[in-house]
Amino acid sequence: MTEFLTAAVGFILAMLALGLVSILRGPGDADRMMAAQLIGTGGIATLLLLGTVANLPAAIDVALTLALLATFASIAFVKKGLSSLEADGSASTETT
Amino acid sequence: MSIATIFEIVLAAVVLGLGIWTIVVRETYSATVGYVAYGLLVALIWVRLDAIDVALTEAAIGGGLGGVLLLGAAARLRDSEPTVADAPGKAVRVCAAILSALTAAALAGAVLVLPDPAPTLAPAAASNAWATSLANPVTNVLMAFRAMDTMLEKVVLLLAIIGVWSLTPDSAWGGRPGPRHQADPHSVLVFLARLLPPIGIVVGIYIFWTGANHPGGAFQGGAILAAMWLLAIMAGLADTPPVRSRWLRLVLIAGPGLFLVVGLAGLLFGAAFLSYPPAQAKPLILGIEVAMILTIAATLGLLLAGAPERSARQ
Amino acid sequence: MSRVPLLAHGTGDMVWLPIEESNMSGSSGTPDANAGVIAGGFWWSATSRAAWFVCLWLVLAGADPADIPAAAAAVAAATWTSLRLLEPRTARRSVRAIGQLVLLFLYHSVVAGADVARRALDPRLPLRPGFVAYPTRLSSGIRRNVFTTLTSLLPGTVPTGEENGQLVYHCLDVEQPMVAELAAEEAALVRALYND
Amino acid sequence: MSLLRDIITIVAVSAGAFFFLAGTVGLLRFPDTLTRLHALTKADNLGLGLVVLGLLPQAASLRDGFKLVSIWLLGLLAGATVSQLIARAARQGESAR
Amino acid sequence: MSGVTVFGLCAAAAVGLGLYGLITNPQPLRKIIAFNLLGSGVFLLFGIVGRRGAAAGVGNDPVPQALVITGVVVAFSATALAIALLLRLFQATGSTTLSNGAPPGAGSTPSGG
Repeated sequence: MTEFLTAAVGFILAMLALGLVSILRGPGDADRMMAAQLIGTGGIATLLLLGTVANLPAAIDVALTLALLATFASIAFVKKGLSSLEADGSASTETT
Repeated sequence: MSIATIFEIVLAAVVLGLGIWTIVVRETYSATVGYVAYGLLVALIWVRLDAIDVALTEAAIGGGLGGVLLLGAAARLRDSEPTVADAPGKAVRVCAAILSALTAAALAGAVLVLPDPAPTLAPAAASNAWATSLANPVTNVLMAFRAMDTMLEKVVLLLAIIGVWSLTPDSAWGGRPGPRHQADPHSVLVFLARLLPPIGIVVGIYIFWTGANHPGGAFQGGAILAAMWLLAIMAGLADTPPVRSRWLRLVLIAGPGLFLVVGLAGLLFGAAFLSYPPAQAKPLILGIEVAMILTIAATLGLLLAGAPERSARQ
Repeated sequence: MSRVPLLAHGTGDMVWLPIEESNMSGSSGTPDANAGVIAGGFWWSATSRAAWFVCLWLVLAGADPADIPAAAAAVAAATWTSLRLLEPRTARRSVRAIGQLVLLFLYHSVVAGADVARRALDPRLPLRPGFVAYPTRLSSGIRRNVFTTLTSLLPGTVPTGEENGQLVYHCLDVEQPMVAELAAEEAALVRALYND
Repeated sequence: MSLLRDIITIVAVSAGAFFFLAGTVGLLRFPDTLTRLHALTKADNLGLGLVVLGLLPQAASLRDGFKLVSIWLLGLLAGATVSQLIARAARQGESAR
Repeated sequence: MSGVTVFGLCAAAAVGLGLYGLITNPQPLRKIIAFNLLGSGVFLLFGIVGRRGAAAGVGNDPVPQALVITGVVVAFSATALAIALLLRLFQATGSTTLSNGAPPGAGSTPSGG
C-alpha cells in the first residue's frame, strides 16, 4: 500500500511539474496566474498522500494552509494582473 | 533504489527547476511567479523532512505572503526593466558562476560527509519538556529554551515596520498605507473576499492553538490571519488603518512588550531573564503567544501594505 | 437563447424584488417587514453561522474541553467578521432541493472532468471554443456570484464576466446545448436557496 | 475488510492520478489561455476529489475524514472562484490586444 | 543515496543559484528574489542537519527547526523593508538602477539582512 501511494505521489508531482512548465512558458500573464491554482490542487493532493504514506497526520494542516494561501496568492496575481492590464477602472486606484 | 527515493528525486528536481527558472528567466514578473511556486513547493520538502512546523511557516510566510510581496513590487516596477548596458559583462558572469559553483560544491560536500549520528540537541529538548508541559518540542524551543531569539525576532519585526514607515513622504505622515483598493461590489473577487476570511480566521486560530501540542503556532496562525485581512483590503471591503492610530501601535508592541515584561519578572523573582516558574509556565507561554499572534498578524499585514501613501482623513 | 421559465414550486408567481435582499425581511408575500422580524432574522442568521463555525472547529480540532477558550474566540471572531462582510438575508430554503442541487453539482463535476479528459486525450483534439451569452434572471450580486461559481464546474463552461447584463461563458464546444444546461442549473439553484 | 478498503483506495487514487494526467495533457495541448483554464480547473479538481475519496478509507478517525472532505470543499471553492477571475483577466487581455 | 542527501544536494544547488543571481542580475528586485532563494537553501541545509540528528522520538531536531522558523520571519521582514526602499526609490527617481555611474552590480544589494 505504501509503495503504491508513494508512486502516486511521485506521478502527481511529475504531472504538476509538467503543468508548471506549460503555464510558466506563457504567453500571457493570465497563463502564469494559473500557477498558484495548479499548485493549490496538485500540491494539496501530494501533501495529503504524503501525510498518509509517512503517517504524519499534521500534513493535513499543511494542506489546509496551502489551500488558503494558494488562493490568496492567486487573488494577488489577479489583482496585480488587472491593474497592469487596465489603466484604470476596477483595479486599485489611488484616491486622495 | 526504492520508490521513495525516486519520489524524492522528482521533488528535488521540480524545486530546483523552479529555482533555475527564477534566476535565469528574462522577465522579472515571470521570475516572481516562479518564486511563488517555489515557495509553495518547498513546503513539501519540509514535510518530507518531518519538520511540519517549518513546512507550515514556509507555506504561509515564505510562499504565500513573501511571494505576494514580491509580486506586488514586480507589478509596480514593471516598466522599469533595465537597459542592456546595466547587465554585467561576460567576465563577471563567468567569475560569478565559478564562485557559485564552488560554494554549492563545498556545501554539497559538507552534506555528503555529514557524520551519521549527527550532533543533536533533540534528546536534551525532549528530556526538559516537562518544564513547560507543552507537547510540541518546537514550541518549547521557541518559547522557553531559545526564548531570547524569539523575543528579538519580534523586535526585528517591529524595527522592519518602523523602517518601512520611515519612508513615508511628509504629506502622508501618519496616514494609511497603500492605495485604497476599489472593486466592483458584484465581482467574484468581492464574493470570495466575503466568504473566505471567516473560514480563514477559524483555521488561523486553530493552527495557533494546536501549536502547543502539535505542529503549528503563533507565526503560522498569524500569517494566515494577515492573509485574510489583506484579502478583505484587496477587495475594497476594508481599509488599512492610519499609522498614527493608537490602538494599532498598542497591538504592534503587545507581543514583544509582554515578552519583555515576563522576562524581567523572571529576572527579578526567578532564576534568570526569561525564566518561567514551572507551575505557571504553560499559562504564561499561552498569554505571550496570544499577544504575539495579534502582533504578528498586524505586523505582517502592514509590512505587505507598505509605507503610508494617503493622509489619514482619506 | 430563450429564457427558460423557472419551475414554480407551489409558491405562485415569481416576483423578483431586489430590495428584499438588503433588508433581511422574511419571505415575500407576508407583510412582516417590521423591526422585530429584522432583528430576529439577524439573530437567527448569526446563530446559524456560528453553528457552522463550531462545526468547522470540531472538524479541525476535535472535541476537547481544554479547547473551549480558543474555540469560543475563533467562533466569535469568525461570526463577527462574517456578519460584517456578508449581510444576513433570508430566503425560503428547501432541504430536499439543496440535496438535489448537491447531487447535481457532484454529477456535473464528474462529467466535467471526464469531458475535459476525453478532449485532452483524444488525438484529434475535438475543440470548438467560443463565447456564449446567457441571460440570467438572478439579481446581480451574491446570487449571481453563487450561480457563476456553481456553473464554472459545469462541463465545458467557464464564466468570464458580464456584458450588458448577460453572463458571458467560454465554452469548449459551442455546439453543445449550453444554454439549456445553464437554465436547468439555475432552476435547481432557485428551488434550493432562493425560492422567495 | 482491510482488503476492501485498500482496493477502494487503489482504484480511487489511480483514477485521481489519471485526471491529473489528463489535466496536464490538456494544459500542454490546448491552444489558448481560456481552453487551458478548462483543463486546469475541471480535471484537477476532480483529481483532487478522487484522491480525497481514496484516502477516506485510510483515515485514522471520522474527524480526519471530515477534515479531508473540508479541504476538498475549500479547494473546490477556491478553484471555482479563482478560475472566474483568471477567465475575466484573460478575456480582457484578449480584447485589449 | 538516501532522500535526505538528495534534498541536501538540492539545497546546496539553491544556495549556488541564489548567489549567482545575486551577483549577476542587474535589477534590484531580481537581486532580492535571488537573495531569498539563497536564504531558502540555507534553511533547507539546517533542515537536513536536523533530520540527521533525529532522536528521542522526534522526526527532526527541534532546535534547528526553531532557528529556521525565526529565520524565515526575519528574512521576510528584511525583504519587506528592501522592497519598501526599492519602491520609494522608484517613486522618487523614476528608476530602480543602483548604479549611478558606479560599476554595475557591485555588492550594494538592497536586501537588508
